[in-house]
Amino acid sequence: MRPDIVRQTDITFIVIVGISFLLLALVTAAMFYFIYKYSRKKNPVATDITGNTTLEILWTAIPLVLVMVMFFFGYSGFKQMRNAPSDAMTVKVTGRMWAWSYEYDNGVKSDTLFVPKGIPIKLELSSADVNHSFYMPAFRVKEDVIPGRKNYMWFDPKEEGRYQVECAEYCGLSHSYMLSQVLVLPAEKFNTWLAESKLKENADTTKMQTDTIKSKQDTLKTK
Amino acid sequence: MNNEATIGHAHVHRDDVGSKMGMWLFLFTELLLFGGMFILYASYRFMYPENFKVAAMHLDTLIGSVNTILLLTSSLTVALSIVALQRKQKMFSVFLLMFTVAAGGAFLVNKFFEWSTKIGHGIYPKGPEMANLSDGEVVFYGLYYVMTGLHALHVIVGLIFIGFMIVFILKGKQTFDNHQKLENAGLYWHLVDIIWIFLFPLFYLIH
Amino acid sequence: MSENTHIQESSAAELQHPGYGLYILVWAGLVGLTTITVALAGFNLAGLTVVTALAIAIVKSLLVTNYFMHVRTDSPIFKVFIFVCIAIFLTMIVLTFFDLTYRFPLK
Amino acid sequence: MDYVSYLDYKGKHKGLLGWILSTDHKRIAILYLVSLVSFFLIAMTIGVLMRLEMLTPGKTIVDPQTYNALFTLHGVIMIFLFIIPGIPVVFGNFFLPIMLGAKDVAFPRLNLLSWYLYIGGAFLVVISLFVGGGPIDTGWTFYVPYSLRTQSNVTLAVFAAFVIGFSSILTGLNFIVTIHRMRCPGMTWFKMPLFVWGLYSTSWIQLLATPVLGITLILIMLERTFGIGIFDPALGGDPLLYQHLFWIYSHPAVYIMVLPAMGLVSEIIPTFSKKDIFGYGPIAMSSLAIAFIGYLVWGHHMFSTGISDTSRAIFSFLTFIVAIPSGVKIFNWVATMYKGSIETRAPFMFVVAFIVIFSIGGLTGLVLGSLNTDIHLTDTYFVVAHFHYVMFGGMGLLFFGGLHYWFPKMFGKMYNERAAKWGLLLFVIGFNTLYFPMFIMGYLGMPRRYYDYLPEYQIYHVISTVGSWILVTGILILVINLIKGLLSKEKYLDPNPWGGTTLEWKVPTPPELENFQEIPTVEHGPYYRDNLIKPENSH
Ligand code: HEA
Ligand code: HEA
Ligand code: CUA
Ligand SMILES: [Cu+2]
Repeated sequence: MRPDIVRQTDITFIVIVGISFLLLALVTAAMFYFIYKYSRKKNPVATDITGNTTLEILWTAIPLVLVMVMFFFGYSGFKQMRNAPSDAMTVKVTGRMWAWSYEYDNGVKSDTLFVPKGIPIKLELSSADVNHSFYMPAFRVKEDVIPGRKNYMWFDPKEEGRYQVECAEYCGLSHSYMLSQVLVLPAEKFNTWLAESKLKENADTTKMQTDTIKSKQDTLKTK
Repeated sequence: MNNEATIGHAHVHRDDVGSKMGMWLFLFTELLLFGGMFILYASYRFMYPENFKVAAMHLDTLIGSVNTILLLTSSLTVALSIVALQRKQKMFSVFLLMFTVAAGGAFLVNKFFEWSTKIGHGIYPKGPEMANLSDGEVVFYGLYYVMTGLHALHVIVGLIFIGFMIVFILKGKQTFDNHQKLENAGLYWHLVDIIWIFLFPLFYLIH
Repeated sequence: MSENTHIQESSAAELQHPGYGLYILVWAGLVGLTTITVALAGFNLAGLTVVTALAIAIVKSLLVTNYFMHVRTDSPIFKVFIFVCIAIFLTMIVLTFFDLTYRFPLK
Repeated sequence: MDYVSYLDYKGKHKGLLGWILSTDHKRIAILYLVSLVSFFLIAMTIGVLMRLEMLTPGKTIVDPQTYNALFTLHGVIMIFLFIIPGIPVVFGNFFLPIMLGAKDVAFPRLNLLSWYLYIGGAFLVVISLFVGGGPIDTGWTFYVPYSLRTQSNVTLAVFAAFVIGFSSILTGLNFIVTIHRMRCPGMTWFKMPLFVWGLYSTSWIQLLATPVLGITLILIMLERTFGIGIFDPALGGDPLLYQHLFWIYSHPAVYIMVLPAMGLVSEIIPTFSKKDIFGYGPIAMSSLAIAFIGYLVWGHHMFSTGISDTSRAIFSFLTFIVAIPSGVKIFNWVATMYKGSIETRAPFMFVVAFIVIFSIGGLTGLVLGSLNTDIHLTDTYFVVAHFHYVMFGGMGLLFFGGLHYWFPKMFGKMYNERAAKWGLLLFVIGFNTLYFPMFIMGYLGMPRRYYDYLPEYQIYHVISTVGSWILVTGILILVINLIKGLLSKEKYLDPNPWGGTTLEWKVPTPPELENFQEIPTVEHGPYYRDNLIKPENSH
């Protein structure tokens, strides 16, 4: 069984929010109860209590255990995110202001991420200009795209469909328009697409910007 | 930054320890200012070990060593000037401080020639030589200019402080039983010295 | 906790500065260490170059702080301060290197 | 009356000069208060404009470039000009010396210089909007390489932040020396009010973390001006090192924001519970612990940037640890109310709201501290919600709480308490309507710093925007109420309206120029009361 990142992430979220909610409820309830029970009217003179070592130890130790549980959930999910399965297919992703482009092993380029259903995809991320971040909310994964570095991430397209890709690291004027899509196709359909695109010389690739930006000046006229 | 807290019309008791504490805390901020640069230096050295060695070869160890001795000696004379003042040898104290100023000045002159040579060779940001250098060397020289430049700026500030101290001693504002300002100026100068003690091996010696 | 109670103790502690002799001795030590570190740079100590150079620099700075800056004889609170400051600086470096070391694995 | 209050005192200078040249810590505090509140209102107005823009997808009121400049300015002003100086420079300046039984801070002139640096920095921010490439559009984090490439006036803006940082350092330095050297006879470290402990911890962060930001900002300026290669990836630099240095400061900075607020909570709760605080030692030490551990967790802002997996795990682990001392504080505060004799006056209600809202913010911080959830949530509105809960609902709320608590002491005037409570209620309702939907849309994948968004998020944006209007109403009520109190002719000279036990309640209202005719001597802890019932199990 391949690890299920989406599920893992949602479980971690529920665990942490669950524990948090209980603690919050406890604290809030206790506070309002005290305010009601020990109001000036009901309890005109306060009792001189200045501390209690047992309690201090308890409310240091118990939260410590709780956060270790949280850490454990987060960490084990994270390890899966970082270990791409060995049978993953690799796609190169390039971010530039303000578009994504994808390149497949056979040299086909595209501006929509076509992937075959059921095969894990490893993405190699690089940037042509400034920082971006490749984010697919539906798959609960994101990784920044940093110039001068190669980052990676992987995901598991289980269901056919269209999913949103967003740029999540602020990158200037059209940051919010730096969107793209993942198109999960049945394996045969994907293979046909890949082969046909190879023949058609990037036919499915709408107006790719191929100029990598070399000079430092003028790349970023934001006005 | 003064030991006399004057509010309205009343004087709070002079607090030398408080004043010194203030100075030390200020030195910590200076230390962490350079600390940020040292973190960068360490990181880039780690990323580009070979390039750093190559680049360091091109710095003049002799100038660096002479400058180290100059700063150490100027630190000594500041320390001595405080003793002299405590022993009521006012003019000797002034003389020692003047020596410090001279040594600090000589340090800056050396630095000036060192930078000019490098710039003469086209090694400066956006300079003609830079395009031929590896990434690591470019970063090395970036750090070199920023760190030694920042340090030189501190030398200048330190010299101004010490200049003021000379005036204060001559005017009798810093005396054998009231010399916290001189102590503080001294502390600052020693810090400048300490920073150089680290800059020197990091830039000139690590071949 | 007595370093403050009130502000009276000012200069008494200050007066026991060492004499000229000690300072000159410290200076001689510093110059000596400088010579050593420059001389060592001529040899190829491989991985040890950085370590020795930094070790010598640390010794030198200890001399300066302890003697020229009187930390040795001052109130211990200054030692505590310096310790805190250095400790925090070192944690910054160490934690940064947890990233770098594993990001650019050494060959 | 045999004393002249600091408000009426006539010194060398008259009128306005008597304020802007005064080295009296109380007058400096008022200077700060006025300047801070002005910037706060400006930045809040920008916030409301941003919400208006987000009401509908596409263009609502401004174009993208303006929006990018707006959130940057909103962030920069809120962070550097309001929330970081915030409580220390206003209430710290005013009350620290009084609470310690001192006549002033250790370096009064340096204190005034700090204010000038603050104002100078603010002035530079304003200038940066109109010269060069126009308003900065990088976000308050100034990430490279975008900040090196953009045409907007980053150089001047980061210089402004540098100057303000310097002001912050000097305030921290001043407070540390004051706390070490100026405590009155009998005031040992563990008899200091907890607000002072909060300030003490904060000051150390200001002192030791700010310089790292300072040098980072200077490097950006140098790179932009001279093309020196330090961070620029085109010149061999590493953009991630910039982020390391930035967060080495900016994470500890979030504790600069919240520790003084927590100190204030520790003042207000015992005052209105009419009893000693529960767990003085643990609360004091947890401030130091937060300050120290706060230096170790900055990497949690970089979980998705491609730093090494090892360091992500370490930073996540440490992030969870830093939550423990915050929890200790919360539990001790609630325990203080146990068997108290609680008066639900206005300042106390601010604290009640604080405890709930801050806890929500802090607990969602745990979601972000956890590795896999953060990777999903980082740079989404979930983060925006988190930090508004902790910053605005934490420090911002307590800033108002502090104003209501110390208002009579500072000005010798009183506000209408009913109005204050109504304002607070609207504040709380508006606040949650505004920010809670952001958690949801964050989890659904709405990235932050987005000028435009996909239609499926609109419903949350609409709720949120409506919330901002309710919040505005609440804040307007609070502010107008205070201003009306201030302007009223009626004097309010009760030195101790709430029955507080710390030293500031033992001096006349408003305090006189040098606080004390005679330096007091302290015998008991700060919250000691001798009229309490002894607990049954105490003998
Ligand atoms: C006042 C400011 C403030 C405070 C106090 C905090 C407090 C905390 N913050 Fe927050 N944070 C910010 C301001 C603040 N933060 C800002 C401004 C950002 C975004 C910056 C940007 O990118 O622009 C941010 C971002 C941020 C991130 C990065 C998100 C991202 O970009 O991906 C993370 C991740 O770990 C985080 C975590 C935490 C944690 C764990 C705490 C903890 O300290 C919280 C501790 C408190 C509690 C836990 C609640 C009380 C406790 C209990 C009720 C009981 C105890 C319970 C247990 C321990 C289980 N914060
Ligand atoms: C203390 C900190 C603080 C506070 C109090 C606030 C307050 C508010 N903020 Fe926040 N905000 C930040 C700090 C803060 N913010 C930071 C650091 C960022 C990140 C920036 C970045 O990404 O770089 C941010 C980002 C941020 C965003 C995300 C932008 C984006 O990512 O696209 C949004 C969006 O809604 C927002 C909204 C608001 C709103 C509506 C308020 C409201 O609370 C405002 C309520 C306003 C009022 C109640 C005004 C009342 C008064 C008047 C109207 C009277 C005016 C009168 C005169 C001027 C005389 N803020
Ligand atoms: Cu690309 Cu944001
Ligand atoms: Cu943080």
